[in-house]
Amino acid sequence: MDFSYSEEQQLLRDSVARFIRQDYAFESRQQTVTGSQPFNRKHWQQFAELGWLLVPFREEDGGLGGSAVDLIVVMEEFGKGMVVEPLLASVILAGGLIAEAGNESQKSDWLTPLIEGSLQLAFAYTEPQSRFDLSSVTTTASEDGDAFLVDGHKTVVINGAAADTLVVSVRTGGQGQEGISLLLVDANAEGVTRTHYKTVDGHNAAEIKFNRVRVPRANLLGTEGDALATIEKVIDRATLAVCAEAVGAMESALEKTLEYTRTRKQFGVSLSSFQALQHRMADMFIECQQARSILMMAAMQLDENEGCAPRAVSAAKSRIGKAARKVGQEAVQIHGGIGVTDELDVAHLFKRLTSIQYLFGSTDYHTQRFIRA
Amino acid sequence: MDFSYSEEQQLLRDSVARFIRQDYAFESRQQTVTGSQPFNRKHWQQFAELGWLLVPFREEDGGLGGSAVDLIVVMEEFGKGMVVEPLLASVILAGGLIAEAGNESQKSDWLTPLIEGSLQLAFAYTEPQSRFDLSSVTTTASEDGDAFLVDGHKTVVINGAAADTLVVSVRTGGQGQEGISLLLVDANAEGVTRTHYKTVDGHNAAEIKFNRVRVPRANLLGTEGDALATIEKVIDRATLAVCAEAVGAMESALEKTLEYTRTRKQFGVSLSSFQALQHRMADMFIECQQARSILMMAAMQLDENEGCAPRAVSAAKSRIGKAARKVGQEAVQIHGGIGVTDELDVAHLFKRLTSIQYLFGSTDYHTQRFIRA
Amino acid sequence: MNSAYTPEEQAFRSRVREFIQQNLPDDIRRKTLLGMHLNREDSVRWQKILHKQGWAAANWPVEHGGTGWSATEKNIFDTECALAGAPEVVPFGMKMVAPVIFTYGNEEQKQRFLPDILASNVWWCQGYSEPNAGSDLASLKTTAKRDGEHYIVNGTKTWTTLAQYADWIFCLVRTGAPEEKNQTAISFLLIDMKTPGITLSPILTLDGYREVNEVHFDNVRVPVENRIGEEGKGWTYAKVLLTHERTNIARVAQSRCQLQRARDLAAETQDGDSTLLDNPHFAHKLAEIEIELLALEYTELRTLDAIRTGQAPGPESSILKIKGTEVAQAIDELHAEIAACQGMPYVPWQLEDDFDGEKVATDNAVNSWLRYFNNRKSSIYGGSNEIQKNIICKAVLGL
Amino acid sequence: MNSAYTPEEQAFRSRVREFIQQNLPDDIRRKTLLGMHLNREDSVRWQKILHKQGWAAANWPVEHGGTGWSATEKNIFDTECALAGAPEVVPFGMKMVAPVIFTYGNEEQKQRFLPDILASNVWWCQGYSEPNAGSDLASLKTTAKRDGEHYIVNGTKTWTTLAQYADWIFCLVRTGAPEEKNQTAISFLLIDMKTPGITLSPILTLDGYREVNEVHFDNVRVPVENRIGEEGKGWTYAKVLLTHERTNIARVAQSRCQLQRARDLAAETQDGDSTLLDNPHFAHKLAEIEIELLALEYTELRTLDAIRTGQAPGPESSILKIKGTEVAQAIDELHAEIAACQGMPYVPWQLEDDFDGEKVATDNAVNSWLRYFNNRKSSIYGGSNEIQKNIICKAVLGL
Repeated sequence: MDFSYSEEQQLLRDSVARFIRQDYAFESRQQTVTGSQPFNRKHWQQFAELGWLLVPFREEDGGLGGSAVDLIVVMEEFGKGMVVEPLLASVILAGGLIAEAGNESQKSDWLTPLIEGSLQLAFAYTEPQSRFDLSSVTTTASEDGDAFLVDGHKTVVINGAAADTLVVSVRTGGQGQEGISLLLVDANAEGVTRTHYKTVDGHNAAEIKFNRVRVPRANLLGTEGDALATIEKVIDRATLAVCAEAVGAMESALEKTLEYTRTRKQFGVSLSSFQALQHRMADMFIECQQARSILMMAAMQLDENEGCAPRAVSAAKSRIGKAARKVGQEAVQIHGGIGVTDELDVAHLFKRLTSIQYLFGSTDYHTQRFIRA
Repeated sequence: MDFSYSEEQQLLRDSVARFIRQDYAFESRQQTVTGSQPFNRKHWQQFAELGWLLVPFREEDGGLGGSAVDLIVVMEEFGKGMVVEPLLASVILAGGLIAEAGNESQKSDWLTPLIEGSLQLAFAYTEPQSRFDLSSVTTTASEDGDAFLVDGHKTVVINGAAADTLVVSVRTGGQGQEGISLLLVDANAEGVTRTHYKTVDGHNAAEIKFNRVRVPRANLLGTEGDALATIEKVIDRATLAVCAEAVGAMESALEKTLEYTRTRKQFGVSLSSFQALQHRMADMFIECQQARSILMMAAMQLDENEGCAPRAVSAAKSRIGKAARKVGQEAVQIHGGIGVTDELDVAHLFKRLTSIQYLFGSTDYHTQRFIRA
Repeated sequence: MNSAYTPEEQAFRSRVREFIQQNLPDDIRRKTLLGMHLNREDSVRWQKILHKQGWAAANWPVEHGGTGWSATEKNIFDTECALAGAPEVVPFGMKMVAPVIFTYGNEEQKQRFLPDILASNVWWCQGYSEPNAGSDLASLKTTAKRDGEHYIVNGTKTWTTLAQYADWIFCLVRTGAPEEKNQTAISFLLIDMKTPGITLSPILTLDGYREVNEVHFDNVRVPVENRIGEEGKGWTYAKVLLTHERTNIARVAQSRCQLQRARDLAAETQDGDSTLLDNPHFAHKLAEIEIELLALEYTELRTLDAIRTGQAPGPESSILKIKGTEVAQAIDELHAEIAACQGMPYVPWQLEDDFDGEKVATDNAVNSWLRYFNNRKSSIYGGSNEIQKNIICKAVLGL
Repeated sequence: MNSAYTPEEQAFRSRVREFIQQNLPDDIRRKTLLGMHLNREDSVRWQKILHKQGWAAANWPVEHGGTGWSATEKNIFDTECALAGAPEVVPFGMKMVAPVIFTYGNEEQKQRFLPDILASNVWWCQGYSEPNAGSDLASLKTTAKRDGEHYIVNGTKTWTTLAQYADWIFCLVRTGAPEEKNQTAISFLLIDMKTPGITLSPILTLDGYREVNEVHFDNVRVPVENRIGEEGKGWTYAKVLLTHERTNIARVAQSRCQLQRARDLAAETQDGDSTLLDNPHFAHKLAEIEIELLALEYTELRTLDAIRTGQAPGPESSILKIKGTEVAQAIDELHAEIAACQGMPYVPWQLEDDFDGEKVATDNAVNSWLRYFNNRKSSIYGGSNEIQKNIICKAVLGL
């Protein structure tokens, strides 16, 4: 048993932490968020150069090994900095699906430029009615010669504004868990309509509608009708990734709250001297520690014992969702008035922590999945 | 709209409060609880003389009017004193069933001596499997000429040790909600076996087994097979009564906790000066106030709008159960070591508050009943 | 003890209900029910409708054009407004400065200011808080130096809600020495926002809305006749009115309305093979909040009854504030949960009446997260819940 | 990072598991799983079985007959014991006084006391706390006055667990002046409980059990040779060992075992038309506790790993204490809820092996409420959870 990071992991962590400290100050992050671009493409190039885009992939796919522990090393630091560049959406999710289900030709067409930093992907899978149900797919792909014709509506597609290619979950037949397939679709193809926006936590996203979009059969990822297991597996990894992000964001929120109460005076003494606030910050600390513990549990289970992944990931998401809610709300409340303004980083940590509570399934959803798993 | 007690209610409250103060000190209560008698019969005579046994009954049944508000006036003070004499079990529950469903002859045979204080009753309805389901009755009453033969097992029958006559819920046919009847059974009849004990909160109770117990048909309360609605109605009133008892017990627990922290010193200052404890006591206070509000709501609904009784009572029981748990646990925790000893009244308030959480349906049960109602 | 309203109260409720039904504009109702921020025009339009009916000033005495309603009648009015989706009165003029003027102002001031407040011709904002003061109002730094028939005002006020709409601001300013006690050093001034030297810096709340501002005063000349009452007594005037007349703190009816909306939305929201309202755990959470709200409603009614029988409301209003915000925030979270990821798009413009693009998610979903974010303020503003607990400890529990 | 045990550790786990399975008496297992109080005979019997195997003293060095186990091995041993229903070591002799004796005692004391502790021939109890001191140990009042080759001890100790079984008591006593600092005024004495002048007053816990006592000392003569180490240094000795060697604070395995029992019992408990385990809200609560426990297990493993790599466990153990008791108490409440009103009968005697009457409810039901009541102590004793939070604030958060 060993709970420490390897030397490589420590170097990776230091490298990401240095980037956040030096190049990702809150003010410049906000410029990106409020700007007209989906994200800062210079940063993306840095990610590519620093090798971070390799982290999620196995060595045979040109990556660094792709362990779950490697993943949480990066994502935790991203959480502290509230990074909006789409490592999660483009690389871990969409790239992960290609790595998992793609053939060699597909990997060289899409994975290689992705890892080099020259291609943006997004995974278009949620629909207005689907909530957290991955098998609720009404977007259809009907055969038309050596191609599919895609019709449907995908909602809140993260990185949907920036993506060059979309991985789209479609129904090629069947019902429920059967008949779901994955297609690689050119984001600028005829019949694709995208409505861009930023999310409340500063990521780029889009509503995407498909109207008789023609997709060559060669763009089918994996076996037709059999994609649900692949999707679940990749979503589980993405879920772990946002869990790690939340752990980073929570520790940052706690640290800033401690710092604020130490310096802020009220009625002539520092806020940190009020015992009622002290005990609440102790509770926040305990939440952070319990969140970190269950994150490590889930990461190790994913690497060592894939069969337990759904149960481990749902345990982590449930517990971390609870912690994210409490720590986020308390950080804002203890900051008082300044905590509910757009100018304070803590307000944005709170918003990101809220998104993470719901991304890939809410706290209650994962508790219920844990019961079934 | 008027939230104040009438003059009569204020006199009643003062009379009960005086009794608790003068005759029901904690030490003497404990002598009763640990003694061999089911309860203190002298107190019961006092109740009769002071007219408290009349409170739950309508005027036409020889009572004082029997409003729900009258009931909570008495029970709240009983809660403060942790009274173990069986007003609830004997008078409100069993007496209430006779008042509700009995004919004139039954009322004069059982209600009159009950009100005079010379008769003890108990309602035997829960069975080992029944949990909170009032329709889960497996005790059978089969016809045998002009009598019934009763067989079955009733569990945790409060006042079962002291009762002279038992009101027993039996199945005379049917399934589920149909076919349930009520019989008046001599507690010392042949075939009745009672195992006595005290409950954790000091009340007397018994396990009662019925083996071919012969009960004359004249002892059938109300219409054969049709008793469930009567039982539900009377249990709703009893539920309101324990809610009121809980409100009294919580306010007593809060008051004792405030007093303790004011006088108890730690590290050279009084416990009450620690802000973390102060805010927790403020939370206890808020719980008490919310509990009192919903108690008043439910009492008024019972008196004014009987159709809403199940929903109102379940709302009150759910909310008060939550408050009882929190206030009871916090009172013990804030007292520290002394709070978990048998010699402290607060420990016994905590135990009674625990019982009330479960009596007539747990907090969760009533939340779920509220959803259905 | 009984919970029945008198026949007169019931008739009053019917009249209010009917009036709102017939006179509340649909667009305002929609915005209010969604929990959107209303703009100046929306608020004024509804307030003028009420004014025409004579119902603009629920908390004013009849002599100044108020309704003269009892606490119970005010509660009935607030309840019916909330349930029907009518907006609340913007409090700064009507509820905050007006009582100071009609209580402590001179005759000339009453005639000059009150009619325009009553008719909603003038928008007021509040200048109490200052930067770095938090819940601690004692350390006021904005100064007003006498210069003949004027005060020269310098300093900064903050958390000034909707100052961008305001024609006038009422301010607490220091006319005494810095070391002097507030009880003798603070004066209450009314300042025209068009006076040279006043500038605004917007502060966005975390939902991206310009809800509050910093108001900077740089040698702003204010006629002495704009001072209310005596110089140096402003602290006392403000204090008296701060603890007074805090109606509808618990916001029971607003919460009831939003809870019903949550139930309706959950019933339409697919969750696995069924709806979210059929999810037993969700239904349990919803029921617990509904029960808490029911208890809160009766806590409020108990307080009203105490007022009716002549007992001061006192620190019990701290319970209403704490529980009122807790329940409202819990309901906001239910709405956020119903929307789930559909609440993530930041597209507040699509909620506006004049939006004609394609909507990316339902208005409910889009606004639910913004509302959840924004309403975190409710347990902070107006005396944070921590301060309310301190009040309970000190004033009720004697700790 | 990996969560795998080494092959040696896995082999060790198998050996422990097998040993317990073959040697743990059924009656003791039943009592432990029920959460009953064990009597002296029960505890000693199991401890002697362990002693025969050489496993009596997990926390002693090998030279004194201890196992020499690593922190991980101790954790494995504790885990397997808990899961199998083996009782915990009674700590007063083995874990509390013995380390003081082998660390600070002289050779004669080691030979005189340690073998009987190891073999469980002698029952010890602890005399630290005094009436009216609470979590504040600083105000020790029990005095020991020197009289030739004896100390004359006067005073009262309290919260002395199972003193009614004890042959010996170890005490902190004041040998210095009342105003002197603890660091120089307190000595550590071992006292034979049969010495004239010692009397006990039982204190019942709220489940009606004689768990603790007051121990009164009235001119009790204690030979000077029974003092450990130097006069006036007792406070230091006790402090060092109080913070040291607190293993199994989180009680993860005990909680896991009780949670599994709760699941099994809920699956057998009728609830309406189905079982309690099928009640979605109950299942949700149970799952949340299970997840919390899983997190706690890894928090504990992280601490073990820190010990392994030479970092001191430090104040993180406060988290283990807080969360450990919270989880355990939550599981106790699940058991109380499963039993519901079947837990109301106060009939603890029916749980004893020699009871031959008719049982009024299942043993599980009868004991569940008693256990819930009794275990409220766990967040109070051994440094209350409030004290633990103070430690976190001071030592970790720097507040």
